[in-house]
Amino acid sequence: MTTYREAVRQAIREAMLADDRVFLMGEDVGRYGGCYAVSKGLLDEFGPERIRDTPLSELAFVGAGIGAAIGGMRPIVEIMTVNFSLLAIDQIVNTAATLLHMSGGQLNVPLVIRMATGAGRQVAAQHSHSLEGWYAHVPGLKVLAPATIDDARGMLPTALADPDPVIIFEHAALYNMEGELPADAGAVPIDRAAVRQTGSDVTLIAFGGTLGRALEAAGQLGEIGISAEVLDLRTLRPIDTDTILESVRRTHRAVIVDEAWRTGSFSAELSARIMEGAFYDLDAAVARVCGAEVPTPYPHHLEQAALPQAAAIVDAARATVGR
Amino acid sequence: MTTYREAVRQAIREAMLADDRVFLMGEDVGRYGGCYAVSKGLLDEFGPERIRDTPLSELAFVGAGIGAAIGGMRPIVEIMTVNFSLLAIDQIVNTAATLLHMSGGQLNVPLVIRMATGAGRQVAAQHSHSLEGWYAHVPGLKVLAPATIDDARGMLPTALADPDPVIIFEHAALYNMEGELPADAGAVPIDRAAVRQTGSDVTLIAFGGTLGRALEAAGQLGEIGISAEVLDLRTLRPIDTDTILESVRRTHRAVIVDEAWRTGSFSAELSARIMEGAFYDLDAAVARVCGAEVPTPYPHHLEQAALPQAAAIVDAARATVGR
Amino acid sequence: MTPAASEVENAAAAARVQPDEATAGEAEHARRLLTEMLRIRRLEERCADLYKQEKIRGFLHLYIGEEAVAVGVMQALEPEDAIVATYREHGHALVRGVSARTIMAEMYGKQEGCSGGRGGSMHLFDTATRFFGGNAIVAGGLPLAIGLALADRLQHRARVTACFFGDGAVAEGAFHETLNLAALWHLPVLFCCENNLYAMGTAIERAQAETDLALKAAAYRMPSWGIDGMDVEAVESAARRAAAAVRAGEGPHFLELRTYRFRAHSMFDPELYRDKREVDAWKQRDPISTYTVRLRERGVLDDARLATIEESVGREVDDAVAFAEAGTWESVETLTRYVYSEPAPDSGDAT
Amino acid sequence: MTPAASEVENAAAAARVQPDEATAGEAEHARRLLTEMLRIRRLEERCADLYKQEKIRGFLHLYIGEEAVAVGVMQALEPEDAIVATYREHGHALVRGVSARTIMAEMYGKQEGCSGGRGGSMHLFDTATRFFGGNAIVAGGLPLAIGLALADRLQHRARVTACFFGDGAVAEGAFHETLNLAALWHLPVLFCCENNLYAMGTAIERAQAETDLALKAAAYRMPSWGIDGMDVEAVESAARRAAAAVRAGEGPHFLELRTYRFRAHSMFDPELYRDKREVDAWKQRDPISTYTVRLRERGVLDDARLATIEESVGREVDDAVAFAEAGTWESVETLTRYVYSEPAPDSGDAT
Ligand SMILES: Cc1ncc(C[n+]2csc(CCOP(=O)(O)OP(=O)(O)O)c2C)c(N)n1
Ligand SMILES: Cc1ncc(C[n+]2csc(CCOP(=O)(O)OP(=O)(O)O)c2C)c(N)n1
Ligand SMILES: [Mg+2]
Ligand SMILES: [Mg+2]
Repeated sequence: MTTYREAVRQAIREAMLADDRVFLMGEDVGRYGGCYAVSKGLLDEFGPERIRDTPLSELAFVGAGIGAAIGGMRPIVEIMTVNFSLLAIDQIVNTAATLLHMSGGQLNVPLVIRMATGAGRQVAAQHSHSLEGWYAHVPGLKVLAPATIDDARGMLPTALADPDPVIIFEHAALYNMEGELPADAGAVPIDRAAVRQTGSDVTLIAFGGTLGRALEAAGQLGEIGISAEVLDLRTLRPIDTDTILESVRRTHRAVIVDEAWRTGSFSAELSARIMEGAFYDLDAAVARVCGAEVPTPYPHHLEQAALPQAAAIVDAARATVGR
Repeated sequence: MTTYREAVRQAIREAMLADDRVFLMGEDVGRYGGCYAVSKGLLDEFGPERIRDTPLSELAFVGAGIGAAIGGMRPIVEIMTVNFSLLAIDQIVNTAATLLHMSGGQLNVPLVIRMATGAGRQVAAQHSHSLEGWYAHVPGLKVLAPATIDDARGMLPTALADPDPVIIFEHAALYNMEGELPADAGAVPIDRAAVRQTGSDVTLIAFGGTLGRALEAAGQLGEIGISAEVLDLRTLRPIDTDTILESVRRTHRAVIVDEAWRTGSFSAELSARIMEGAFYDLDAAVARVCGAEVPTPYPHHLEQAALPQAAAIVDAARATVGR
Repeated sequence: MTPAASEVENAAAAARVQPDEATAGEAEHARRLLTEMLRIRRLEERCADLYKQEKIRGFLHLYIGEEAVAVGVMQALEPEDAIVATYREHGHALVRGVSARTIMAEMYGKQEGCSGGRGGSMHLFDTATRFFGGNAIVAGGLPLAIGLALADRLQHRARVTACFFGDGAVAEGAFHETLNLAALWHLPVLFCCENNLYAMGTAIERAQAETDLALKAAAYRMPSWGIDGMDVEAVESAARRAAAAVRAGEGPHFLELRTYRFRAHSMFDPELYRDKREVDAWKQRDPISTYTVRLRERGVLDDARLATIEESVGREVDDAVAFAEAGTWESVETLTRYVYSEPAPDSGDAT
Repeated sequence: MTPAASEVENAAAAARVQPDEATAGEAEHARRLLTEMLRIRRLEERCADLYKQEKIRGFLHLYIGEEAVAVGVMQALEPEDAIVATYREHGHALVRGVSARTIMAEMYGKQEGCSGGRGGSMHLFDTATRFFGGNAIVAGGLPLAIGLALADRLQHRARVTACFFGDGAVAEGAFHETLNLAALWHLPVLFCCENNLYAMGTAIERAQAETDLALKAAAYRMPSWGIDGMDVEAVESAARRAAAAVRAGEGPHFLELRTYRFRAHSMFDPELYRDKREVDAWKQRDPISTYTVRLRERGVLDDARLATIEESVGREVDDAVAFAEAGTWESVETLTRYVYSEPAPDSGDAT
C-alpha cells in the first residue's frame, strides 16, 4: 500500500537519481518537507542545491525555473498551491509558453511545474481555487491532472522528458489516497484520456479531484440500472478529444464534472467540443456539474454545498437518460 | 463625429466632474496622456492627485485601488493592457473578488478597472492576449466589453455606480473607431446583451473587438440570402443568457466569435449554455470561430491568419445553415 | 537565531517607563497591556484545543509568543485608524476591539461570527472597528493598506493605516511595490513587520540576502526602526512615535518587530526545521511571563491582581466558546450570498 | 534631470585610458567601440525610416542615445556568457554578434529573421550568440536571467549572465524578488540597469521614492556602482571589473548606467512629458559625438578613418535592408508551428 503523496515523492526521487539535471525548487520543499509533505526526506538525500528552498517569491522562482530549463537543467518547480500561482502566472503565460514561438523555434523550455489545487479542506476563499482550466487555455503549455496513484507516479517522468513546459495539478484532497503501486511502476503517457469504468448509458467525464466523485456516482447509477462510463481526462491540454467522442458516440449522453466555478470553467470547453464533434449522436444536452459560483466559504456544510457531489452527478446523469 | 477613445475620455471626465471621489490611476495616464491617449488633457484639468501616474507596479496599484475603494473613493484603475494584468491578477481574484464574501457582506469594493485587450496591431506574442474570459470566470467580478461608441461612453458611469468591482475591456483596435454620439449620451445598462442586427437564419454572437467582424460577416451572408442576427454580448459576467437563448430559439443556429485561443475560451461557455438551454431548438451544432492556438505571431499575414475573420464567420454560419 | 542574536540595539527600545515611579495611571495601563496579552494567549490556547476537537477547522495559525507586538502597536491607534493584518490575526482583532465572541464564532464558521462565518480563522473582518482582515495571501494586504491610506489622503483625513505582515512577506514583489508607492506618495501607513524569523519552515537567513529588515525600508527612504517585539512597552513606545509621525503627515514609517512564534506555523506543521532548544531559549523571553515579572518588580502586580485578571480572561474565553457553540449554521439555501452586493441603499464603503 | 544632475561621482567612471599614451591596440579598440556605437545608431536610424515606410510595424523602441551602454558592457562578455535584454534590444543583439541582416529581417517579419520572423523588433533571439531576447514584459527578463545563472552554477560553469533592464523595471516586484534571490543564492549575474530617467512618460522622480538606483542593490547586499552611461570607456571598464568579479564567483553585481533616450519611447509617443531643452542638453553628451571628439583629440581618429567607418557601417545597413527586402514570408500553412517542439532528437536546451 502506498499513497498518492508517496507516489509523487517516489517519482521525484527517481527522476533525481536518474538525471542530475533534475532538481526541485519551491517554498518549503526542503527543511519543512513540503507544505503537503511530498518532498519530506529528499533534502537529506539530495542536499540543498537540488532540493532548493525558495523565499516567498513566486514570480521570480518560477521565472528562474524557466531560465534554468533553457540553461540545460530539468527543473521541477513546486508552487505550493494554484492560488499562489496567480503571482507567477505572468512568467508562465508570457515567458514559458511563448519562448519557443517568439524565438522561432530556438528555445524550448523543458520545465515541469507542480502545484496543489482544489477545495474541500475548509481553507476558505483565497485557498481553494481550481484554475486548471486557465492554464489549459494557453498554447505552449501542457497541463496534467493525475487522479490516480499510477498517474501521480507515472506522469512526472513523462513530463520531465517532454521538451516543453508541463504543469501538473495535484488535487490536495488526493495526497492521502491509498492504493497499490506495482514495484515496476514507471512513466505513463500524457496524451490520452482513460476509461476508468465502462458503461453504455451515459459518459461521466472527470479529472483530478473529481474522478472519485464520478466513480461514486457511477456506482450509485449502477444500482438503479443506469450504466455509466467514467472517463478520466488525465490531460487537460492537449485534450484527448478522440477518446471523449468515441465514448459519447456510444453512450449518446455526457455529464462533465468540474470543481471550478461553472461559468467559464474547463467543463465548458469539453461540452462545446462534444457538441461540435458528436452533435447528431447526442440524445440529450451535455450536462455539467460544477462548483457553485461563489468564493469558497469556510464552513464545512457550505463548502460541500459549493462543490460537485456524487448526488448532483447522479441527478444530472439521470436527467440525461430521462429516468 | 467622435471616436471610441474620445467617448471613454468623456466618460472619465464627466464622472470626475460629477463625483470627487472618482480618480484615475495607472501607468502614464497623466503626463504621457495614456498609452492609448485616452486620458490626454485630463491631467491639466484635474491635477496629479486625481490623474495619478503610477510606477510600473501593477500588483500594488491595483491593490491600492481596492483599498481606496473600501476607503470611500471611487477609483478607476487603468492597466495599460490585459497582458500586464497578469501581474495584478492575484489582487483582482484573491482580494477584489473575495472581500465582500470573506467579510460576510461587510466590505464591498466599488472599483472600476479598465484595460485594453486584443491583438491585431502586430505587437506579437506578449502583447496580444485576449483574456476577458478568465476574468469572466470569477464570481464577485463583473466584466464588460464595450464594442460601440455608445457603450464606451455609457458603461463607465454605470460601472462606477456599481457597488462591486467591474472590469472594462477596451479592445485596442477600437480606439480609433469613429461615429456619432448624441450630446445627451449617458449611462447605459450593463446587464443586457444587445441585438445589433436582426435576422432569422443564424445568430452570430460577438463581443468587444469581434463585433465589427460579425457585422461584416452578416452583411456578406445577407448577400447570399442568409439572414444573420448579430448579438453583441456587451457584458461577459453576468452573461445575459435570456437574450442569447431567445435569439437562438428563433434562428435555431448560432456561431460564436471570440478572438481568444479557442480551447478554454469564453466562447466555450456560450456554446455550452446554448446547448444546455436550447438543445431541442438547435438545428445544428453551435459553431465557434476563434483565435488560432498559437502565441500571436508578429508578421501581419500570420497575425491576421490567427484571428477570427469575417470569411471564417461566413463559412461557419453557412455550415450551420447547410448552404 | 538565538534570542541573543536578535537583541535590540535600537534606542527606541530603551524608552520605557521607569520601574519605581509608576503613577496610578501608568500602573493601570501596564496591567491593561498584560491583560491584553493574556486575552490573546488564553483565547488561542483554547483555539488549539478546539482544533483538536475539530470545532475549528481548516488552517489555524497561532500568535502565541508574539502577543506583545499586536498589543503594543494597537495602543498607538485611534478608533478612526485602519488595520490590515494576515491569517495570523486573532490577536490583532481581539485587541482592536472585535469581541472574543464573534471571533470565536467565526472560527467555528457560525453565522454569528465577525465575518458571518464565511471567512474562518484567516479572514476576520469587522468594519465597526475598521479591522480590514484577515488576508491569507502572503503580502496580499500591503497594497490594500496603501489604498486605504490613499483614500484618507485624498479625503484629507488625518488617519493612520497600520499594516501587519511577516518576515516572509518581505521577499514578495508586493512588498517592494507597496513600500515604494507608500514612500513615493507619502501615504499615512504604519508598516509593522512581525519578524518571527521564520516563514513556515524557512528561516530568514535562507530567505533574505539582507536579514536586517529595517534596512530594507531605507531603500525607499522610509524611516524605520528595529524593535524588541518581546517587550510590549518597547513596542508601544515605538509605535506611538511612529504613528504620531504618520498622523502628522510625515509619510509612511516602518517598524521591524523582532519576535518569535512559540507554536507550529499552523496545526499541520511538524516543525522539522527548528530545534527545540531554540524554541526553549526564546520561551525564556516570553512577552507575558517577562512582563509579569517586571510588573511585580515594579510593584503594580501581585498574586491577587493576577488571579483576578486570569479569571476575567478565562471567563471571557469561556463565554466566547459558549457563544460560538450556541451559534447557528447559515442555511445552505443562501450559499451564493455575498458574491455581489445585495440591492440596497447607495452606501458601499466602510468609512 | 539635466545631464549635470546625473554627473557621475563614482570612482569606476574615472578609470579610463590616458589620452596620450594610446597604444596601437588601444587605438584599435577605441575605434572599434566607436564603430560599434555607430553600427547601432545607423541601423536604428534606418529602422525609423523603415517604420515610416511601414516596412517595420508594431512597436519599435529605439536605443539612440544609449549606445555606449550596450557597447561598453558587451566588451566584458565572453562567447559562453548569456545576455537577457528588453524590447529595446536591437543594439544589444547587434553588438553581441547577431547579424544586422537577420535583425533587420526579423523586424520585417521575414522568416530569415533571427527569430524566424515570429518575434519582430521586441523579440530578437539567437541561441548561437546566447542572446536570450527580447522581452516585452517590463522586468520580465530578470527572473529568466537568474535561472540561466542558476543553471550555470549547478553545472559548475564559470559564466556570466548579463541582464539589461530599464529604470522603470526597478519598480516592479520582479526586480525585488530577483535581486534578492540572486544575492541570496550568490548567482553569477551582472545586472545592468539602463537608467534613461524615464519609463515611457514617467520620470524617475515620479516612479521611485529612492532615485539613486545603485543604492537599491545595497538593500540586497549586492555590490553596485553608478556609471556614466554616456561614456563608453567608463561603461566598459566598470563592466569588466564587475563581470570579472561575477565570473570569479563573487556573486551578482549591479551597474546603474546613467543614460538618456534621445528619441521617443516608441513610434507612438508624442513626447508630451519632457522638454525639448532637456533633450537638447542631453544631446550635448551624445556618446558617439563626444567619443568621436575624444578620439580625435587622442589622435587615433581622423576624417578619413571616420569616413571609412561610416562607409562600412552604411554598407552593412544597406546590405541588411536588402537582405530583409529579399526575405520571404512564412507560409500561412505553418501558422501553428513553434507552439510545441517538433518531434525531434532529445536535445532541448541551448547550452
Ligand atoms: C503568496 C503566498 N505564498 C505562499 C503562501 C503559504 N504560506 C502561508 S503563511 C506562509 C509563511 C509566511 O511567513 P511570514 O510572512 O513570515 O509570516 P508568519 O507566518 O511567520 O507570521 C506561507 C509560505 C501563502 N499563503 N501566500
Ligand atoms: C509589465 C509591463 N507593464 C507595462 C508595460 C508597457 N511599457 C513598455 S516599456 C515601458 C516603460 C519601461 O521603462 P524602462 O524600464 O525605464 O525602460 P526604457 O523603455 O526606458 O528603456 C512600459 C510602461 C510593459 N511592457 N510591461
Ligand atoms: Mg514569519
Ligand atoms: Mg527608462
